[in-house]
Amino acid sequence: MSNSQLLFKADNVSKLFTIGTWLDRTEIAAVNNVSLSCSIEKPEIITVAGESGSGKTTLARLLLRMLEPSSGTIYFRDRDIHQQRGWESQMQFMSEVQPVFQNPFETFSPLKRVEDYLRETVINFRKAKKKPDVDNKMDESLRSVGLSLEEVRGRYPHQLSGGQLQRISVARALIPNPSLLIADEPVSMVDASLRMSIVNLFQDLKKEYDVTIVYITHDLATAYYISDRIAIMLRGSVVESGDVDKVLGSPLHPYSKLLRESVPLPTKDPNWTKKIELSVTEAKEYSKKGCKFTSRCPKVMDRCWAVEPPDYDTDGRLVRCYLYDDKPNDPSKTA
Amino acid sequence: MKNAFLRYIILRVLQCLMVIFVGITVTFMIPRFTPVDPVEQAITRMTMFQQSTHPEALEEMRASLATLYGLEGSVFEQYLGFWGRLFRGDLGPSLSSFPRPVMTLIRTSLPWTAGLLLTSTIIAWSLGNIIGAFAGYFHHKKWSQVLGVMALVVWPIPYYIFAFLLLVLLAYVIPIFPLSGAFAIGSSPGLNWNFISSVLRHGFLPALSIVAIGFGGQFLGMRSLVSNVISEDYILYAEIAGVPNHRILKNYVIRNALLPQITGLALQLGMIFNGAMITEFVFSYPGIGYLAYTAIFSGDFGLIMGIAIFSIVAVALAVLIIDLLYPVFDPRVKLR
Amino acid sequence: MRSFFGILKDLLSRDGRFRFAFIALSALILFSLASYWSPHSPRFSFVVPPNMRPNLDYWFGTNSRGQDLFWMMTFATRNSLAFGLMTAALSRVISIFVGLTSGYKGGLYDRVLMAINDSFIVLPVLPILILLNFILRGQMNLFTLSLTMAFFGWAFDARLMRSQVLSLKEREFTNNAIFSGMKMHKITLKEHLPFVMPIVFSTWINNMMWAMGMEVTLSVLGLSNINIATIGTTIYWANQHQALISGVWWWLGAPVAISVLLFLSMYLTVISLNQHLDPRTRLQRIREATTDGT
Amino acid sequence: MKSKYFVIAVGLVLALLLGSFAATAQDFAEIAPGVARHETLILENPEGRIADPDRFNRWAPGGGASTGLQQLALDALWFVDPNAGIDGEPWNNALAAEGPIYNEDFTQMTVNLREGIFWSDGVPFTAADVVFTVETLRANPGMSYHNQLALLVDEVYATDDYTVVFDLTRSNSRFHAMFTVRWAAMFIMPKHIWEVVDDPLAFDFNPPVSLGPYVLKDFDPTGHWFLWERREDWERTSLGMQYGMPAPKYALYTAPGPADQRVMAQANQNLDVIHDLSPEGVQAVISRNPTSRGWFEGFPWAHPDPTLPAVIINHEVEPLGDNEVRWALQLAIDIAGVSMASYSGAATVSALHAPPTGMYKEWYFDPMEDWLLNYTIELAGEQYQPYNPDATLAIANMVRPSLGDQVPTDEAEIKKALGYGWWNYDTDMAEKILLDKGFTRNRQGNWLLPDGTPWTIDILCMGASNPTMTRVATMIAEQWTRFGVPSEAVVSDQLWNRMNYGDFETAIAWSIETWGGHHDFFFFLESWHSDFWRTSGELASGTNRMRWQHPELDRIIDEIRGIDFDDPRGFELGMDFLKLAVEETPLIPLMSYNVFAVTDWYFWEGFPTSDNPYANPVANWSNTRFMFPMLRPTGRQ
Amino acid sequence: MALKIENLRAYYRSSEAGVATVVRAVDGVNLTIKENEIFGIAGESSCGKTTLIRTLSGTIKPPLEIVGGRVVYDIKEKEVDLFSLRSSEMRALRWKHVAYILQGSMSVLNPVRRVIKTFEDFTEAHERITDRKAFREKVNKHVLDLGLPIDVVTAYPHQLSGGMRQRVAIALATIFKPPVILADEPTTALDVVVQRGVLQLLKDIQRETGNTVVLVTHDMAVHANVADRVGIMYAGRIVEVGAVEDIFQRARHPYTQHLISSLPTIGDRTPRSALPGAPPSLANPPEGCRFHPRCEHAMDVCRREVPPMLEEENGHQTACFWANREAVS
Repeated sequence: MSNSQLLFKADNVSKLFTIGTWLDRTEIAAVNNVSLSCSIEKPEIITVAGESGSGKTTLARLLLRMLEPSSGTIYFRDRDIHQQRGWESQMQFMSEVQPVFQNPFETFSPLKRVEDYLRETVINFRKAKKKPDVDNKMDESLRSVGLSLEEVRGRYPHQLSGGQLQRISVARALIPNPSLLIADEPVSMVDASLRMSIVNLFQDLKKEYDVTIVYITHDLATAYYISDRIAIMLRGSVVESGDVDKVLGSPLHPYSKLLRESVPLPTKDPNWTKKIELSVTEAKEYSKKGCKFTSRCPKVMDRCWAVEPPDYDTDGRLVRCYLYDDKPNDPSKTA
Repeated sequence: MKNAFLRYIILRVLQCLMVIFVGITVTFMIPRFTPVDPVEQAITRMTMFQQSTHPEALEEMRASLATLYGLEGSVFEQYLGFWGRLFRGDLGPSLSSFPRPVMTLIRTSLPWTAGLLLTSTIIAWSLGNIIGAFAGYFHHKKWSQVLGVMALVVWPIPYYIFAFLLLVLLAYVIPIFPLSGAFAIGSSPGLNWNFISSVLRHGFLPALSIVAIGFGGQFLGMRSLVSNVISEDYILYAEIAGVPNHRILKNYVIRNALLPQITGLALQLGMIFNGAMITEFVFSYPGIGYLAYTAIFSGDFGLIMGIAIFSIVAVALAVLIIDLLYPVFDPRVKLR
Repeated sequence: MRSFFGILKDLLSRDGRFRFAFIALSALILFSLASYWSPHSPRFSFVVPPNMRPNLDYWFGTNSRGQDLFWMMTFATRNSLAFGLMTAALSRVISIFVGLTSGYKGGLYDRVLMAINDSFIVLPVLPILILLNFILRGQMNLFTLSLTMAFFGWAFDARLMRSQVLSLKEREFTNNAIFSGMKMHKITLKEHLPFVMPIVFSTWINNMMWAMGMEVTLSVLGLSNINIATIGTTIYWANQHQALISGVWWWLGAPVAISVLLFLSMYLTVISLNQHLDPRTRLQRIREATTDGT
Repeated sequence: MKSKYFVIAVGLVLALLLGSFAATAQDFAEIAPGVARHETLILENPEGRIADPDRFNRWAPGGGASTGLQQLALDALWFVDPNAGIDGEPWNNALAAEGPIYNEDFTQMTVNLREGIFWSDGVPFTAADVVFTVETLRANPGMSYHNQLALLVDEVYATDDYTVVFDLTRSNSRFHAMFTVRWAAMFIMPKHIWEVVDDPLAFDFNPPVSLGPYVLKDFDPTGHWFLWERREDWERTSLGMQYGMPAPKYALYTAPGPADQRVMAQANQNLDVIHDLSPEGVQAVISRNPTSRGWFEGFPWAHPDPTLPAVIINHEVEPLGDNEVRWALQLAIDIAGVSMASYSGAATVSALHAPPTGMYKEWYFDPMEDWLLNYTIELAGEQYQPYNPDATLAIANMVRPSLGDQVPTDEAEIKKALGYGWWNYDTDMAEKILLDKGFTRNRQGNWLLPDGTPWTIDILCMGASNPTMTRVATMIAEQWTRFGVPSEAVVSDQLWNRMNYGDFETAIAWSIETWGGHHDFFFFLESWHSDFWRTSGELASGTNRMRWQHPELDRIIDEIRGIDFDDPRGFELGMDFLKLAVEETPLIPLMSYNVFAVTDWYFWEGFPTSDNPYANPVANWSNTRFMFPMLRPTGRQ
Repeated sequence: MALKIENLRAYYRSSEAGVATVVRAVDGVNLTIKENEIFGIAGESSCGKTTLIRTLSGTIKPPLEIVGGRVVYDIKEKEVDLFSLRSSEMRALRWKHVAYILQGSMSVLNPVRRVIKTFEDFTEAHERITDRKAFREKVNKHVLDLGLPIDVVTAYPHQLSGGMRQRVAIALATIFKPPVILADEPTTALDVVVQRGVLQLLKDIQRETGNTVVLVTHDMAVHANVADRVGIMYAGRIVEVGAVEDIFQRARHPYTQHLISSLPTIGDRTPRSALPGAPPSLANPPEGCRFHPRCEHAMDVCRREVPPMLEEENGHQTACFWANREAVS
C-alpha cells in the first residue's frame, strides 16, 4: 500500500532517551525501530501490548506528536506529522488524532468540572460558538458514549465513577471528529464491573464512527476481545506483530509465549504456576545490545546476545527472533 | 557511578562559579550608578575631623585623592582591574580606613560572625527541626499544640525588638550577661579558659535571640513537612510492623522530612549576613554585620561592596557544599 | 472552583482556627481603614499630651512625640500592610510567571531562567538595598522599596513552583488539556495554577513577613523614609526616643502586638485555606468521604 | 546508641556554659585583670566599634579619633577651649611655650616650644619633631593638611631645639589655626619613629608612642575598647607640667553600643562619661542613677558645642534665592516647637548666626540684644519688627509642667541655659510676604509659586548618626506643611556630599562652627568669600554650601584677613557679619549643637559643668584632656 | 481456624463542613478463615476490602473506628480477641503472628535507607539483634530462599524494579514466618509476568510454611489460580463465600456471576457486558441489599431487607434473596 492509502504509518521509528549528564550520555532506546500502519478504508483496532517499561507509552506519545522520534518518520495521511510546526498545524493534527488516557481520575483535573474540558474542546476546535450550540455539541458527543450532559453537568471528577469518567474522556476525544484514537491503557484503572463497557464502546466506535483505535494495554484478554491486530513490545522493540488470533492464539516469540501464559485465566491453569524468571531492573535489559529477552529466554542462542534479530515474516506475522531465521526476511511487508 | 558523581561535582562547581560571577558583576555595577563619590566621602570625613581646611587646598585634595583611590579610567577598565584584584584575594581598600584593605577588616570580623551566627543558626535549625519533627509526629498531643502556638507567636515579633527585650531583661534588669562586645576587657584571645568562657558568656544572648527567632520558622516548617511524611506508606508500614515510635521518628520521619530542610539550611546560612546586621547592631558584636553597619554610616562603599561580594561567595559556597553533600542524605537524588 | 464566598462560608462554619483568623484579620483591616477617619495627620506631632499610658482616652497610649498611638498605628498598619501585600503580590506574580512558564516550557528557556533564578537566590539583598538607597537617595519610598523587594524576593519561590509544575506537566490532565486545544497560557493559568496556589499562599505569607521584616530592619538602621508611618518607622521613632529605657513600653508594644496578630492570623488563614484548596488534602477529604479510606 | 552521645554532648555544652558564668562572674571591682574599677575612668567612644583598631595613624584619614588617642596620647601646639577654660583662660599653650609670633605682614610665623617634654619612650620632644611633622605631611599626598601645607608653607625650619619658623608663601594671619585644637588639629608626630617609615600613609603607628600623659596598655583587636595607662613620667608632658597629675590611673574608651545600652551601662556604673544621648535617654539615666549628671545640674542638661545647627538653604533653588521668601520661611518656624521636638525643650536657641555658647553670650549676644530688639526690616512693603526676646521664656514655661523645679525660673538663668530670643512665629506676616511676592494658595490651602506650580520643600537630615537633627527636620517640615508648603524630612547618609554639590533644597546641618573660646569668625567665614563661590552642581568650597554671596560679606572677610587674631577690631567685624546675616538670612539659625554628655560621679568627681566650665566634657573632643587632671576620686570602690 | 470475624463493622467518621459523615466501609462482615489456606477476598475498588484487611491487622487510626463485632485470632490454640489487646500486646502480635502486605507496597520501603536497614528495624521491633553478622546472614538466606537476588539487600528501594520491590515487601513480611499473612492487592499495578512471579512466591511460601494467607485483589482470574476459598465483597459486605471451584463454577450471587461472566478470555470473543450503574457510595448506601439498584433479579424484599448469609453446601454461602429463594421460601 502506498502512503496515500494509509491513515497513519510509523516507519522505523526510534526514540532514544538520554540518561546521565551532558558529559556522560547513555542512550537507551525506549522505542526501537518500530513500524506500524493502518489503511484509511478499513478502520481497525490495533493493540500494542507489553509490560510496563516496554516502550508502549512512549510509542503512544510519538504517535500523538507529544514526542519527536530520534529516527524514522510518522506519517498521518501522507504528511510527516513532525515536520509541521506552529499552532495551526497542531490544531489540525489534533482534530484528526485524539488520545484517551490511562487513569480517568487523572485525565481530569480534580479541581475542575469535567464538562470544562468538553466545552474547551468544542470551542477550541470551532465546533460551535454560542452557548446552546456548545451544549448541544457536548451532549451529542456524550450521548455517543452512553451518557448525557444532564448526568455530567456541574460534576467534579470525584463525583463520577471511573467508568463514567473514561467514557467522558472518550466523548471529549470524539468532539473534533478524529479518525484516530490513541488509547493508552484505557481500562486498567476502571472497576472490573465497568471495564467491559469501555472495551465495548471502542468496538462500537470503530463500527459506527469509522474510528481507528490504537489500543495500548498489558491486558491481553481484552486485547484479544476487541482488536484486529496486535503488536507485542518488549523493551522498545516490537517482538511479534500480526493478526490477533494468530499472535495470541499461537505465539511464536518466546516472550510472547511467556506473556500469553502469564495471563491468568478464570479457571485454574496448572501452567500458570510454572516457575518463571523475572528481571531485576528494567534499565539493564534496555541497554542490552542484542535481543532484549536474552537473559530470560529459555531458547537463547549465542547470536541473540550480539545483534538484535531482524523481523522475520513467519506464518503471516512478523517475529523478531532468530528462531525463525529459515524464512527469508521481507522488509516490504510491515504490519 | 563514580564517574557520574565526579561529573555531578564538576557541574555543580561550574554552576556555583557562574552564580558568583553574575552576583559579583551586579555588585560591581550597582555602586557605579550611585551618587556616592568616595573622594567626597573622604573629604567630608577629613573636614569633620579637622579644621581650617583652606578652600583652595580642598580643591587640590580632591584631585589627589581620586588618583589614590584608583577610580580613574572607564567603567570597563575599572571592572577589569576589579577582577584582577579579586583573583589576588584583594577586595580593594576601605575608604573610611584608607588604605587598610577591606580583606583585612573582614578577616578580623569574620571569625566572630562565623562563630556566633553559624553556630546559632545551626543550633536553631537543628532544634527547630528535631522539635518540629516531634511536634509533627505527635501532632495530637497537648504539648505539641502548645509549642506550635508559642512558635507562632514568637515568630512574627520583629527581630530587633525581640533581641532588644532579651538584652534589657538579661543584661540590665537581671544583669547576668554583658551588654556588649564579644569578650571581656583585658582577656587575651587564645585557647585559655578565661577567654573561651568570656566568649561564651558574651555570645550567649545574641545566640539565644537568633535561636529563639530562627527556631520558630524551622519548627513550623518541619512540623508541616512531617505531617505530610507521616501519611506515606512506609511510615504506616513501619507502624504496622511494630517499629517503636522513636525509631520511626528518627529513621523514617526525620530522615525523609529533613530533605527539603537541608536545602533551606544552605539558604539560611547564606542569609547570615543579613541577620548579622541587626544582631550585631543590637548586641554590639564585632562581626561582619557590625562592620557593614559602620560602613553604611561612613559611606564606605569599598567596604560594603567587599562585604556584599564576600557574602555572595559565602552563600554560593554554602549552597554548593550542601548540594554536594545532598546525595549523602538522599540516595535517590539524580546525578544530573 | 467554588466561588470565593462559598469557600469563605464553608471555612467559617467548619474551621475554628479560620474563624479566629478571619475575625482578627478583618479587625486589622478595619483598624487600618480607620486611619481615614483619624482626627490627626500622622505627619503632625504634639497634637496630644506626650507619654500617656494606654487609657480610656488613648487606647494605645501616646508617644513621646505627642501622637496618639491608636491613630498612628492605624496609619502604620495600613501602610505596612499595603507595602507587605504589594511586595508579596508583585513577587508572587514574578515567581508564578517564572515558575509556571519555565516549568512548562522547559528546554533552553527553562535553563536560562533558572540560571538567572539561581543567581537571584544567592544575591544578598540587604547590602544591595543599602546600595540602592544611595542611588535612589531620598526617593526610596514604600512604593519603590516594595518594587525593589519584589524584584529580589521571587527566586526561591519560583523554584518551588517550577518543581510543582514539572510534576503537573507529567500528569495526564495536562495532556488532556492540550488535546482539548488549550493554549499554553490557558493551561498554566487554568490547569496548573490552582495546584500551585497552596505554594503561592504559603510563600505569600513568608514573603510578606520577609518584606515587612526587611522594612523594620531598614528602618531600625535609619534607611527608610521616616515621614511615612509604618511598623518599621514606629520602631525607628520609638528607638530614637529610647522608649523602652524611658519606660514608654507601649510605643513598642503596639507594633509588636499588631505584627504578631497580623502574622498569626495570616498564618492560620493560609493553613486553613491551603487545607481547603490543596488538592491532596482535598482529595483525601473526598476519598475519606466516599471510599473506604485507602 | 547515638542518642546517648547526643545527651552527653548537650550536657557538655550546658556544663561549659554554666562554667563560664562561674568563671567570669565578674568581679566588679576589676574591669580587667589588675585594673581596678575605681582607678579607671570609662569613656564612650562615639564612633562605636573601630574597624581598624590597630591603626593609630592620626595623620591619615580614618577612624579612631575618639579612642583616647587624640585625647590622651597626642599633643598639639595650642588649644582653644570652647568654654571658659581652666582658670578662665580658653587659650592654652600646650607644646608651644607661648602664642604664635607673626611678622609684620603675616608671612612668617615663629613658634617657641615648651622645654622638658618627653615622648613616652624617653626621647625628648624638640623642634625637630615639629619640623618633621610638617614636612612629612607636606610631602605625602593623602595625609591630613597635606594640601594646605603644600599651598601655604614655603619653608619650615628649626632655629634651635625649641624654636620653629614657618616661612609662608603668602600673607596669612590665621596660619596658626591649623596647629590649634578646636576638637582636633595637627598633632605632632615623633620623628624618631616616623623617620624610618617608608609609606607614612600606610604606617599604623602601633603601638603609639605617646606625647600625652597616658600610654596605650591594651586594646581590643575587634575595636571595642582601648585601655590607656597613666605614664610614670606624666609630669614630662604639657598637661602634667601645667596642671599636675591626672587622677585616673587608667582610662578606658569603649563602644557601649546604641543609646539604650549607654543608659544601661551607666546605670550599672560601667560607663563614667556618656558622649551623647537623646533627651529622653538623659532623663532615663538620671532618674535611674543618682550620681549621673549633665553639663547643667538639671534641665537642659546638655553641653552646647560651638556649632550652629541651622536650616541651610540652597539659594540657587527657586524661590529660595529671594531673601524675603527666606524670611517668610523663618517666620513660619515656631522655635518652641522645634526645641520641644528635638531636645525636649533642652535646646539653646539662637537668633544670630553664631552658636550661643561659651563666651559668645558675653562677646556677641549681650551687646547685640538691644540692636535686635529695635531691629526693623522692610517685608512685603511694610516695616516689621521680627525679634521676639521672650521666645525662650515660652519654652521654659512649656517644659515646666513636666520637669518642675529643674527648670530655672530666673530670666537670666533661662537665657543662660536656653538662649536669648528668637524670631517671631508669625505665619500671618509670612503669608503677607508670599502674597506680596505673587504666590497664591490652592484649594487645599497649599502655596503655589508665582508661576502656578505647587511649592514643596525637602529637608535633608542625618538620620541615625544624629537623631536630634532628624527631629528638628521633621518638626520644621511639619510646621511648613501646616503653613501650606508641603515639606518632608529626607534622611540621607549622603547629606554632606549632597550639600557640597548643591544637590538639596534645604538641610538641617551646620555651616557655622566657631572656636567657642575665641571670638574670631575667620575659621568658618573665609570660604564664604565670593572668590570661592561655586554654583550648584560644582563642589562647594569649604562651608558655603548655601551658595550665598554678598559684597558686604566680602568686605568683612577681606578686612579680617588683614588683622591680627586677637585684634579687638575682630569683635566689630564679627558683629558686622551677624547684622548682615540677620538682614540677608543666608541660612536660618536655630540653636547650638547641644550634646548630652552625661557624667557619672560615682567613682570620680569634678567633671566640667556649667558651674565650673573649665573644659568640654564631650568625649570625642581632644580638649577633654583637661578633665583628667581636674578629676578627683570619690573613694568609692 | 486461623481467624474469625464476627459481625465486624468498621466506619470512617469525619465531620467536614460541620456535617458528620459516616462511611460504612465494613458493615457486618462474618468470616471464618481456616488454617493453611489462601483465602481470597474479591471486590471492586472502594468496596471496603482494604478497610477489612486493615482492621484485621489491627491498624485502627482515626477516622477509622470499630463500631461493632470482633476479630478473633487463634494463636497457639488460644482465641485472642484483637480489639481487647493492649497496644504492647498488639505490637507483639503483629509481624510475629500476623504480617501485612500493603496495597501498593512499592512505596512501603523507606526511600532513604537501604533494604537491610528496614529488615533491621522491623526485626528489632520484636527481638534484639545481638549479632549483626548472624542477622545479616539470616536475612540473606531468607532472601535467597525466596528466590530473590542477594543484591536487593544492600540496594536502595529506588534501585529496584516494581516487581522486585513488591517481592522485597513480601520477604519483609515473612521474615518471622508468621502464621497469618494479610496481603492487600499485592500485584496491582504490576505486569502480568511480574504478577505471576509475585503470586507464585506467595503461594510457595504458603505451601512451605503451611500458614494462612488472606489475599485481597479485584482480579478474579488471580483468585481462580491462587486462592483456596474466595469471599466476594460488595459495598462493605460479604455477599458470597465458597471454595474457589464453587465460586467459579457455581456462582450464586448475581454480582459474582457477573464478575465471572464478564471476564474476557483469549480464544473467546462472545460479547461480554458491563453491569449497569456504578458501585454505591458507602457514605450513603442503598437500603436492603446493597446490590439491588444494579441487579436484574431485584425483588421488593431486596429493597427493604438485608439478605441473610445462607449456606448451601460445602461451606458455600450466599447473601441473596434471589439466589436463596428456595431456601427462604
